Amino acid sequence: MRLPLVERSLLWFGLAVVVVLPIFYDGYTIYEFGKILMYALAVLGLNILTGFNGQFSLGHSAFFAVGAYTTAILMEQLGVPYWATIPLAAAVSFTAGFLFGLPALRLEGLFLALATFALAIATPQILKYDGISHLTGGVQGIVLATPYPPAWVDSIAVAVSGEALSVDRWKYIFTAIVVVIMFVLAQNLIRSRTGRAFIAIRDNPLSAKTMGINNAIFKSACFGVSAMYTGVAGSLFAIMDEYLAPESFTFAEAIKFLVGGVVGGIASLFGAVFGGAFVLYVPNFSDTIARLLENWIANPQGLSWTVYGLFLIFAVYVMPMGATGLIQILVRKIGVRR
Amino acid sequence: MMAILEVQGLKAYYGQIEALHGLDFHLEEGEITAMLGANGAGKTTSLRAICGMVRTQGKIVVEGESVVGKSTESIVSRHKIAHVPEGRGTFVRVSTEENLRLGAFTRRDREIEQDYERVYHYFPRLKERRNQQAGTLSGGEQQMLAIGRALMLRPKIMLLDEPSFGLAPIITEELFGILEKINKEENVSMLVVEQNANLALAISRRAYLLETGNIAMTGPADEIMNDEQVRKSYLGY
Amino acid sequence: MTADILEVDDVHVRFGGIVALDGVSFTMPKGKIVGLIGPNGAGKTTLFNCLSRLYIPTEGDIRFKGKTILDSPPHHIADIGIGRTFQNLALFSSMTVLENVMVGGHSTTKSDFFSNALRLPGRGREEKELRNRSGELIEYLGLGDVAHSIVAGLPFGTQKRVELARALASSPELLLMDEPAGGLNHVELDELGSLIQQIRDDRGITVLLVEHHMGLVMSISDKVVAIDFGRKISEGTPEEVQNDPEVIRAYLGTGE
Amino acid sequence: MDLFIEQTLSGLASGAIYACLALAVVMIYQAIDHFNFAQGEMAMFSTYIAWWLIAVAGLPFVAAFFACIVISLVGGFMVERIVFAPIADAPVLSHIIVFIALFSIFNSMAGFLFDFTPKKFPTPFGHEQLIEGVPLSAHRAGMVGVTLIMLGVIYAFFRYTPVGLAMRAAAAAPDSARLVGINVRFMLSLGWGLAAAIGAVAGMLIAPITFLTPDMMLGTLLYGFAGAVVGGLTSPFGAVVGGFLVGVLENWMGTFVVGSQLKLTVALVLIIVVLLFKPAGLFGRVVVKRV
Amino acid sequence: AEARNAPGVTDDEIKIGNTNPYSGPAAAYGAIGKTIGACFDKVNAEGGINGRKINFISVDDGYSPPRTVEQTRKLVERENVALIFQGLGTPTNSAVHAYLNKKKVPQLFVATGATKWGQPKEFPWTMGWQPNYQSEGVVYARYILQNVENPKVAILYQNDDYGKDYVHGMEIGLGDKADEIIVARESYEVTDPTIESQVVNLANSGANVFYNVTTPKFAAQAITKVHELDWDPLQLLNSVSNSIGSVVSKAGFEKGQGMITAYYLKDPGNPSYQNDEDYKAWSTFMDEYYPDGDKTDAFTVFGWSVCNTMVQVLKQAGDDLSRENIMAQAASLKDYNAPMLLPGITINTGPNDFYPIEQWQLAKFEGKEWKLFGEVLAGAVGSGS
Ligand SMILES: Nc1ncnc2c1ncn2[C@@H]1O[C@H](COP(=O)(O)OP(=O)(O)OP(=O)(O)O)[C@@H](O)[C@H]1O
Ligand SMILES: Nc1ncnc2c1ncn2[C@@H]1O[C@H](COP(=O)(O)OP(=O)(O)OP(=O)(O)O)[C@@H](O)[C@H]1O
Ligand SMILES: CC(C)C[C@H](N)C(=O)O
Ligand SMILES: [Mg+2]
Ligand SMILES: [Mg+2]
Repeated sequence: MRLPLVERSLLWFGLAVVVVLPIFYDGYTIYEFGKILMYALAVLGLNILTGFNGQFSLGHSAFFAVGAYTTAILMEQLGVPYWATIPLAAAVSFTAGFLFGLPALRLEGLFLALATFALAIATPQILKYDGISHLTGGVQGIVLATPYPPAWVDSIAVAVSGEALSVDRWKYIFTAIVVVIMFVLAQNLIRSRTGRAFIAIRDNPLSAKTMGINNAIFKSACFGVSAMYTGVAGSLFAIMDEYLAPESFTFAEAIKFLVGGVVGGIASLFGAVFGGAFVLYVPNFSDTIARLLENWIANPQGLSWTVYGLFLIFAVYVMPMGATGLIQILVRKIGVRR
Repeated sequence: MMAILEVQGLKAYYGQIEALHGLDFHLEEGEITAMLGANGAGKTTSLRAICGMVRTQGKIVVEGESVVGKSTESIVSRHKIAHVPEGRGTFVRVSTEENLRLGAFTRRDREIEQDYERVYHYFPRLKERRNQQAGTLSGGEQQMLAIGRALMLRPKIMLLDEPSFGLAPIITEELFGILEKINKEENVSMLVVEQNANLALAISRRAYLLETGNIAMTGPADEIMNDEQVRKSYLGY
Repeated sequence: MTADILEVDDVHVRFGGIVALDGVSFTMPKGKIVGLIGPNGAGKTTLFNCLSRLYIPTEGDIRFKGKTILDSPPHHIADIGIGRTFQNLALFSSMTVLENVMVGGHSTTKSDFFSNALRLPGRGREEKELRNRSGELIEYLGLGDVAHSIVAGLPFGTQKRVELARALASSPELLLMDEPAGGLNHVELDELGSLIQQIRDDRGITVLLVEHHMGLVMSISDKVVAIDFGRKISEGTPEEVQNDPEVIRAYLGTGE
Repeated sequence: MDLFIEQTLSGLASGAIYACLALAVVMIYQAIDHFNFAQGEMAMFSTYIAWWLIAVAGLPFVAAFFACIVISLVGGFMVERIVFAPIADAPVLSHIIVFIALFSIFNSMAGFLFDFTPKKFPTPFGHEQLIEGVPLSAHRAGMVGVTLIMLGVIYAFFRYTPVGLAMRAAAAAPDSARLVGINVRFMLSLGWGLAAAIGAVAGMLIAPITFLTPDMMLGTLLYGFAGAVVGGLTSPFGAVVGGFLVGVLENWMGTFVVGSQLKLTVALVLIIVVLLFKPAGLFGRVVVKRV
Repeated sequence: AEARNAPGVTDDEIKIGNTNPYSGPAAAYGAIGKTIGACFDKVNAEGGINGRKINFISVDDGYSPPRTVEQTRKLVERENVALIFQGLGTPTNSAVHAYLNKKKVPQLFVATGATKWGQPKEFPWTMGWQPNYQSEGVVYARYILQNVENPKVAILYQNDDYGKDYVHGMEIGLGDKADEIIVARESYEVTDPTIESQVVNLANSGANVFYNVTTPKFAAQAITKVHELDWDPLQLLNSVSNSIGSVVSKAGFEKGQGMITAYYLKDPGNPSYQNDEDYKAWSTFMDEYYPDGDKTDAFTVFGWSVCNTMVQVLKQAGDDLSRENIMAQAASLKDYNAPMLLPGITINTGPNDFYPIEQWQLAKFEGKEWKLFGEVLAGAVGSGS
């Protein structure tokens, strides 16, 4: 549902502030903000598929890996500059998603869940496979070169602030630019003929067909777009952490995206940002909380996942429709009172 | 005769929206009462309210007991209320016969078997389709199934939401004959929401006319039938 | 004489042991309203599903404007010019009325993926044009008040009208209507009747109407076809079919 | 002995593990119309309870076995009541998040309470070869036997009891189910309870082979899920066949086709190929949607 | 000297950071982190090191490299720890390897046996602790060459860095003949429910040596399955899983007879240490500071021993607690006899030797315990010598 104009502009303004503010920080803080945006993009990818098209995926860690490895391999094997790998990673992950989407077409609901679940489980194994380990680095993973800012960016930074740009800050700016562009494109797509077709297929595939929508193409394409978003996120991840290994792309990662999507609010672009923050902070926060229990329980470190689980349940209780749902309800309540 | 169902000041809500604005109506034991009204007037909502399927305010008393706040399943099983819902509510994945069996879910007596035959006798089409997945039945077949499933309860009260919906004329006519018969023979009280006002009024003793969540008119069926407005809007002559 | 826009030629459909259509043949003259009647389970909806290519006939052919539709995939049917409404409502329940109607116009627009993502100027024009056209249809069907409501909570009869608007949005030449009168009272029925006639007269759309409401069918149809057990049992003017003893026996009954 | 036969036998033996869990998957699917990701962890936790009853509380195996089933039944019932009742109206994706939450909680609680050292879980059947020279232990045979018994019980439950039918109805169409007097909440809770109980049996059968650790179900669940899906989610019989099939297929792939590194991947691809041709699984009832 | 102190060091505190998998697939290793925490509690209770208490901040990374990066950066940049100690796992440590070296933060005594942690030239801020997996593989290879006639080796290994390192060590040790001698290799994934199919294949390969490179649960499964198949090879069990309490006793002592393994630490499950002073000190520590800990779990011994090594380094550093000096002290351990190391095994490091422990002793399982035999051996892969 569309929010009224005032609320919508406020939301956009708030979002702009959120994206720009971190630039005043440096080091770990700005790194964290960058990761939030990166996760938001990955979550958005899943959101496009599940929220708008009604297809379920437990396997998006695979596309995250495709993007990340495309970037890493291009950088390390072919010496492509990091920024130039992004469009290539997008293309490769789109293709991977589209191709996976083709057979997935015939599978619905839980059957698709199994296929994607299997994909997630198989991903680390495939990455480790001896036949391709000369490319993927096998179990060792790949250490990437540091993405230094281009000289002209540096000179602007010196001109403006008097000091050179730190790598962390540059990584954030770079990430933010990519993520904002991707979000705008997603917004355009969703609010168009294509987006309506995605939703129509979700709501009623048979009548969508009767309206002239080629379900097969749109569903596969949606899978492709979704994979592309998550893939670009993976690519940003590789650039940001400068390291990747098969263990970075386990089933747990796919679950992370799903949690981010649902907690943020499925079928919502803004929800993805909330979801990104949730999946980054909450596990580490749960760990902190668990360790605080030390005064009452011996060795509570092991309870971090219990705390995390309780957080999830709490989140669903408070926001059964995700953060976006909660905001909509609040806006409506305020609206009623006025 | 006493009222088996008594409703006073009934308001009903979908989220923030108030769909019924304080209705008073009742159903006497052993009678058929019709409920008429335009599209969106609140007929379906009234029936759903009785079964505790929407959030309500006001008094709803069945057989002398308040049912407000009770769960749907306890209301229908305690008072033997069979509700033929709008949209039929078919259990689409199981067979026709299993749908009927589910209709008798709360019964513990041994006459269930013969009641299948009764339903099949009324709707022979269902017998032909007894092992077919119910979701693949035609619209009208599913409507017959919804009515058959309701009969399987051997109800004391029937709430029928447009029972003739999607039925062929010949079946519609038979249906009202069946309803009348069951009403007479088994003393089942019926509240019938119907667009086919001619037939509904013909078997009813009284009728209510709903307009946008309010009761606009009430009285004996034949009086209503002679009302100018009703004739124009609902009877077509 | 008008040319036949649709030819249904000896169509058979079987589901396992069940014979749903058993050699139905009839034709539809262009620009007319044809009523299709028959007992429950006679195969009317099944025939509709064949016409939208959701089912494939086990035997027989269906020709639209002289060309078979059986080799077109279902999503081309709207393109060819056949639109439909559904017996049990098949709206996009999370969308607003306007959005539903705009999806109905999917086949009349072309903008692709990239132009949509990049908001290229061409697609903006197309989008605006579709929005305006959909808005007009919504007004035409008296749905202006609810244009921006989510369809899920609307009354049944209103949803039926949304279905009609959505079907019209593809600018069909042939419109298939499956029990549009369900849940309507008498006044509403009369309105619907005139609306269908208007659709035929103003827009030149041919209508195939399935309905159990005899008052409606007999008053607006130019021709009526009756089927039973998947076979045609009668065909002709409303009067002829209405008085056909076979139709009375199988379908209408003897009561008034 | 011929490697092929040996791998087939070994596959059937692992298949029995998957079949057990697949039955629990089918049970929960019938009850909630979905798949519970925490199912494996719940089974694992039940098995720890049984282990505790035997190793710490000193109960004899049989007593602990049945006590564990009862505790799991009640536990599953309560989980549904406590955790899911308040969010009954939330969309299904929110429920999935809660499954994930339960997964985390059971997994970490097990590690916290019982630590991570592998525990030995007893079997009443023994580990000796049943027939001299045939590499099939008595426990495996016993496991197949118990799985078949469970299958019979579950089949009868769904086929012949009104509760079985009502449970399916409640899951698929809750509003209509209420209208015919079915207590939908109770059915959901009961489904959870039964699934937990079946899971407990599966866990207690699996643990003597895999050893009891908090992560013993992590991978097993995928296979159980695959078994259930291949067999057809609506069919207990299919689940068992599917479980065995997955076990054997995986071994064949690993031994004769691609080697152990990719055997899971290839086995899963095959399963998906099967599903492309039989989208409802081998024995699942095809639900036709019509308009 | 004060001015040069590392961040996180004050007059009465030294902050030490650590990442451990307290959740996820490797959570069993969390016992190491917990033991170290308890060990520092003991150090603090006894007055700390040169009057400074240890503030040990151990956080969960779930064995996921991205989370290791997040948590490590938080430890370094928010918590201002002086150093990172005993981060666990190869992929996880790899993820912060470059970062910590760039930041010049000591990454001390990482809890993994990969060979790459001993490169003082390229990574002067990173040091391992345990003997590396490859050298253990070499030790077994030499044993085979000396003791088995016409050896044919079948390998079961975990498909990750750890497993592959062990396999590689075996290959190095067997030298030119490796390809001939190794007749079968099968890998498994940590998510595999069982490894039976793999063992069946290995048994069918006609091998007379079974090289078992698995973690505890799978080790117990494999030992059981070998027995069930009536296969009777010489079994070489990697030290990761040689715990009597958590592996051999679970599989059944009768199935373990004659197995060979390598040790560098004392096995707490071995009854022969009951009167050993070293053992008693550990046992008392466990009872007092980590009563919930599993005393049959070899990880608790590991944690205790490595923690004491850290304490030794800090003691040597005295009041000069700059990062440079901490690193320098870590690189100048001379014949340090860490608690619970086998007799004859000591820790030695130098500016060019970043491999603290490089010795092994073989043991054979007899009755209910491992019996050490032969000399203390040096593994010789990657070490400076
Ligand atoms: N699920 C719902 N959510 C929101 N509003 C609803 C919902 N169901 C019904 N309403 C609203 O409640 C009012 C009464 O609807 P109701 O369905 O009771 O009417 P009705 O008389 O049965 O109409 P019909 O003849 O179309 O069946 C309508 O305004 C309708 O829009
Ligand atoms: N997918 C299917 N599988 C099995 N039987 C089917 C299927 N679809 C339709 N049928 C059967 O085919 C027959 C024709 O159904 P159809 O829906 O065409 O009837 P109809 O004429 O539209 O009836 P109504 O007036 O009740 O809507 C029915 O008896 C129905 O049970
Ligand atoms: C702690 C070790 C025994 C194992 C760990 N998997 C590693 O990476 O090296
Ligand atoms: Mg209604
Ligand atoms: Mg029909």
